[in-house]
Amino acid sequence: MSSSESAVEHALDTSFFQRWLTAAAESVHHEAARLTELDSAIGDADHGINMQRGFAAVTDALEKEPPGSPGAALILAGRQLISKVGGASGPLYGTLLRRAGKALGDAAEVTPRQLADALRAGVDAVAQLGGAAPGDKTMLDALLPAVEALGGDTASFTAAGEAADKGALATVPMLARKGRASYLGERSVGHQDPGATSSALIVAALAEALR
Amino acid sequence: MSSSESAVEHALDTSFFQRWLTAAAESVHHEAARLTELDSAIGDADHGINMQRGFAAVTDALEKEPPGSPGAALILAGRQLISKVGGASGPLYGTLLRRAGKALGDAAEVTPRQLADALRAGVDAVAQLGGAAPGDKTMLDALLPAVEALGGDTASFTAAGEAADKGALATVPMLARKGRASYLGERSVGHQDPGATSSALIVAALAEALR
Amino acid sequence: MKMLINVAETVVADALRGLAASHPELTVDVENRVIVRRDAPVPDKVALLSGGGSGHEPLHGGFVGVGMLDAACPGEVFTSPVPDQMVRAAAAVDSGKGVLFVVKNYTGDVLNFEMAAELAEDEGIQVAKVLVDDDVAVTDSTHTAGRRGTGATLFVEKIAGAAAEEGAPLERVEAIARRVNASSRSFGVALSPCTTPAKGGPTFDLPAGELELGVGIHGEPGRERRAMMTSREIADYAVDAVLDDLRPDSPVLVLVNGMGATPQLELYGFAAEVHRVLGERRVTVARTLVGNYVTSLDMAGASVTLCQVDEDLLRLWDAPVRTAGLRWGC
Amino acid sequence: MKMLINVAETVVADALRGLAASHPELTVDVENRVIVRRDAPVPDKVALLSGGGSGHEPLHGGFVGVGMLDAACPGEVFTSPVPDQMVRAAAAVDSGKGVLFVVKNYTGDVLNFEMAAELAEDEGIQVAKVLVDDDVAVTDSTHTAGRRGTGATLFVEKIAGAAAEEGAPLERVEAIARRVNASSRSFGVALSPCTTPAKGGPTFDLPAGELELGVGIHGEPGRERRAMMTSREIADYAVDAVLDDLRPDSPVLVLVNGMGATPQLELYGFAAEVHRVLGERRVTVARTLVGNYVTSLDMAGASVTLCQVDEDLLRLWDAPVRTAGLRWGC
Ligand SMILES: Nc1ncnc2c1ncn2[C@@H]1O[C@H](COP(=O)(O)OP(=O)(O)O)[C@@H](O)[C@H]1O
Ligand SMILES: Nc1ncnc2c1ncn2[C@@H]1O[C@H](COP(=O)(O)OP(=O)(O)O)[C@@H](O)[C@H]1O
Ligand SMILES: [Mg+2]
Ligand SMILES: [Mg+2]
Ligand SMILES: [Mg+2]
Ligand SMILES: [Mg+2]
Repeated sequence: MSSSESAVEHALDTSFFQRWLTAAAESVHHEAARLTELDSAIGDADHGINMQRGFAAVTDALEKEPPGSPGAALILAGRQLISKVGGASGPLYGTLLRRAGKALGDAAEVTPRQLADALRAGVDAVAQLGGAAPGDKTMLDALLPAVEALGGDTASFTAAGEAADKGALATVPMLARKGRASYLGERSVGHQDPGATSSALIVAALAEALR
Repeated sequence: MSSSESAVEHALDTSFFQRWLTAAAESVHHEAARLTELDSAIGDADHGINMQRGFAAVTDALEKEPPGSPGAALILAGRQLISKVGGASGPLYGTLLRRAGKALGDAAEVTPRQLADALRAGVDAVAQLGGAAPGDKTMLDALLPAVEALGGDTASFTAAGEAADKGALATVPMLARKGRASYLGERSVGHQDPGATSSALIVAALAEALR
Repeated sequence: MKMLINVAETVVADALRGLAASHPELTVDVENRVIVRRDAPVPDKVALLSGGGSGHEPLHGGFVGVGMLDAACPGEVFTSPVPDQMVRAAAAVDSGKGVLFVVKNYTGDVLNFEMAAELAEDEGIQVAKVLVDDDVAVTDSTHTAGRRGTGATLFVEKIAGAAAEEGAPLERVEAIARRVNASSRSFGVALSPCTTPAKGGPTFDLPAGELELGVGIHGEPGRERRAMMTSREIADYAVDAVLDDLRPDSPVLVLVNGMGATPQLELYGFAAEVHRVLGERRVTVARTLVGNYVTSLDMAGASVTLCQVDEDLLRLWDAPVRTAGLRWGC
Repeated sequence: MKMLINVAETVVADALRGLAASHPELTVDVENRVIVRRDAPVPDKVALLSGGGSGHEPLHGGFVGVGMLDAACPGEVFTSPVPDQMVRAAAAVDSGKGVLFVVKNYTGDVLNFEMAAELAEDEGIQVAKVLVDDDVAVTDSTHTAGRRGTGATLFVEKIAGAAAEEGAPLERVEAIARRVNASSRSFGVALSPCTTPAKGGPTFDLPAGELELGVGIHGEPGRERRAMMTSREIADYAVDAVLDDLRPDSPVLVLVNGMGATPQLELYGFAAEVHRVLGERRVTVARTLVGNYVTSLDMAGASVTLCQVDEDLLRLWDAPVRTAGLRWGC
């Protein structure tokens, strides 16, 4: 998509949000084994299956009770994640989406800037709920660079995906200070954080949803 | 040892019995791992350790309370086996030796023929106690040929050892009908019986004790 | 294979020391390997005595206490105890009303308990014996050592123990024990072999993707090896094997027994399938017990035992019991 | 790795069906994953509610019953339950006197129980929470997720449950639960990793001849890997790790806990060594519990938990309890 096109597509409607969440669900489904493998190294080997279960419920719910607005879509998805995932990632991702959804209100269409601000609010809520700081080797290390990279146009979606990816990769040398991986102390170093990895998948799905 | 020598050595004294039991104990000790391995295939992987524990108690007791006669030596050994081995082999070998010891009475010396008869009585007691018949894949399949081969002179000790060995080997194709191996049904075929194997060791020790 | 032990030679003595330290209500003679109710001999009570190879815990030492066994004699791992132990234990628990020996049907146990019974009778103790032989995986014929004793041992010890606690005389306690055994059948499967401390490795090889049907509790392979089955299929197979031999026309006690290393999560899932089959076969369940009770060291797998009961046996099953391994009502 | 299951997806539901079939004294909502005392809500009684990932059985479902928990919410294997479960369970057990949530300190459990508490309070249920964090293998600092909750959970649930059964109000039940947690410390070792149904293989690699010191109960590796140690050495290490953090000046409750696949024979041998060290360190033991209580599927290994008690706590520990996994006095 060229940047001239993106100008007219700046309004993101409910179906964009449905495409985003569906793309995220597919991506999580395909990468589930890898996520579990990463969680097996420094966690309890369930992150892939947790995310897969949660996002399957999200796509199910989107079909069964199609949301009437972008905000409603995110709130619905967030509620599904809270109700179906369990673990640390369920409440955190659930809060991220619910909080972002609330920020969008009931507008029928939102701008990339509004989405960026909403996600920023969601990520802040994750930080507050989980008490993690950047560098603690959590999903925040992918989510924070992603919302930094989000701008006023949809072109920034690709940049956000790349930033999240880089952020996830950057967790490898980190010493975990939050979540299950923190129990390992020094032994957590050298492994990529599963939550940061799934965050990168979800952020990358933003750009896919533009197609 | 030549057969001319053996004629004068026909009288077997208490020290011969001590040497026999000590030689048997050494042999069992050296072959313990093999006996356990055989028992692992068709039993519960303890025959070697059982026999080792029992015969260690026998040599201990022979040292601590030196017996006054061949009969006393066998009774002492039999009692030790009953008190220390447990399992199927403890009462069976214990009965074999006690019964044979009783048959010898309190004579200070016995002839090879008397020993042969005593052991025959012991083996009969084993058959009665355990209810096994020849061909059931038990220690009897080594013990019976051994007592058959025992004759009026010490030269027959070697023959008895060979017969016991052959008998033990002949248990390989048998289908177990007594003891733990019988639980395996057809799967017991193709394995040598551990008790027949230890019997062969004990019988072979007779000839060693002549030296 | 790693084990939480000091050396193989002392595993039984070490466990007895731990039992003594953890259960002040037991008198444990570590040297002579005898576990006795602290209040033994209980005046005017028939005593129950059992024993067998170690490695099946909580059987039997974990079943010593009010309403069950008065004494247990642990042998070496998978090796029956020696007569000296049983004679010593019988003397410690006999109140003058006699002692019932509960013996699992293995040649070693049978022979050692028989010798012990003779010796104890020589000392003026009245002895009765019950042989437990519930494992339908083994053909019961005069051409074999007969069926093995496995899960039914728990039912025999609990129910006969309750009768003794109520004051029943030796003949009645013995008759009840025989009745429980005659009304019980078991079938077991192994998903992995066990590791004996002395051997230090698995007692048999079981390839990935296969299981042993009809295993005993001494690390011996089973009657048959098959490609891995689901919990549902195993329950069908095991329960049907039991019901082939026992056709209950009254409710049953169900023991869904873990072999040692099967997680409780799996065991309860298996219990669900066992209940499903029993329902399909129109067998009524009176009580269910799920857990590791008659184990085989670290073997993975499970067994099913059914025991047909009437009201009398059920009342005795429900009677209070207070042991390290089984406890209710007090 | 073979498992006694149907398919990985249904292990938790299958186990709940088995629990329901085996324990008529429980109400088990298989679909919504809630286990409740059949007589709940018990009039005028504070209710105790716990939950966590599955795979630790008998924790928590096996501890539902008289004198312990009123409800348990099992999550997927090693995954904390979702708030919906706790809200539903709280509504089922609240008599109006309030509900105490017993939460093991894992990020997932903490967050899900927090959300559940908010939702339950919205529905007019009074909720208090106690966080269990007894594992000394994890440094307790603001720069970590804090110490994990392991063996002390059993002590908290039993003792606070007894207080609730006696009629203590919510604040007192909560205060007692906090006191038990503050008085408890644990340390665990693994001789083998565990196998989760979803993964179907070991959660970490542990070479032959090595063990993990300071493991948790979710298949995560420990703080340190060492060459295999004897039972004696492990007891020294584990008890000293606990005593470094907890210096008891009154008697202790001791939990010698199996991780799931360690045979009871080994576990009692380990208990002997634990008692030996405690004796050498002049710590008085009030009670000992040995068994598989807070497990990690089929992991081989053990943990030691000490809980310092005064007369009041000891009386509550001894009070009757009637659950599938822990029972005495009734
Ligand atoms: N306190 C926290 N703040 C932010 N993210 C966290 C926190 N704790 C854990 N996470 C994230 O959650 C991921 C693990 O999720 P998951 O495996 O589904 O849950 P659990 O750890 O309960 O098994 C971690 O990789 C990490 O990114
Ligand atoms: N009924 C029997 N008669 C004769 N020998 C028997 C009988 N039962 C078992 N045995 C012998 O005992 C041997 C096993 O001894 P052992 O392993 O020490 O005892 P267990 O079988 O109790 O573990 C078998 O190999 C067999 O030779
Ligand atoms: Mg995880
Ligand atoms: Mg054997
Ligand atoms: Mg044996
Ligand atoms: Mg988890």
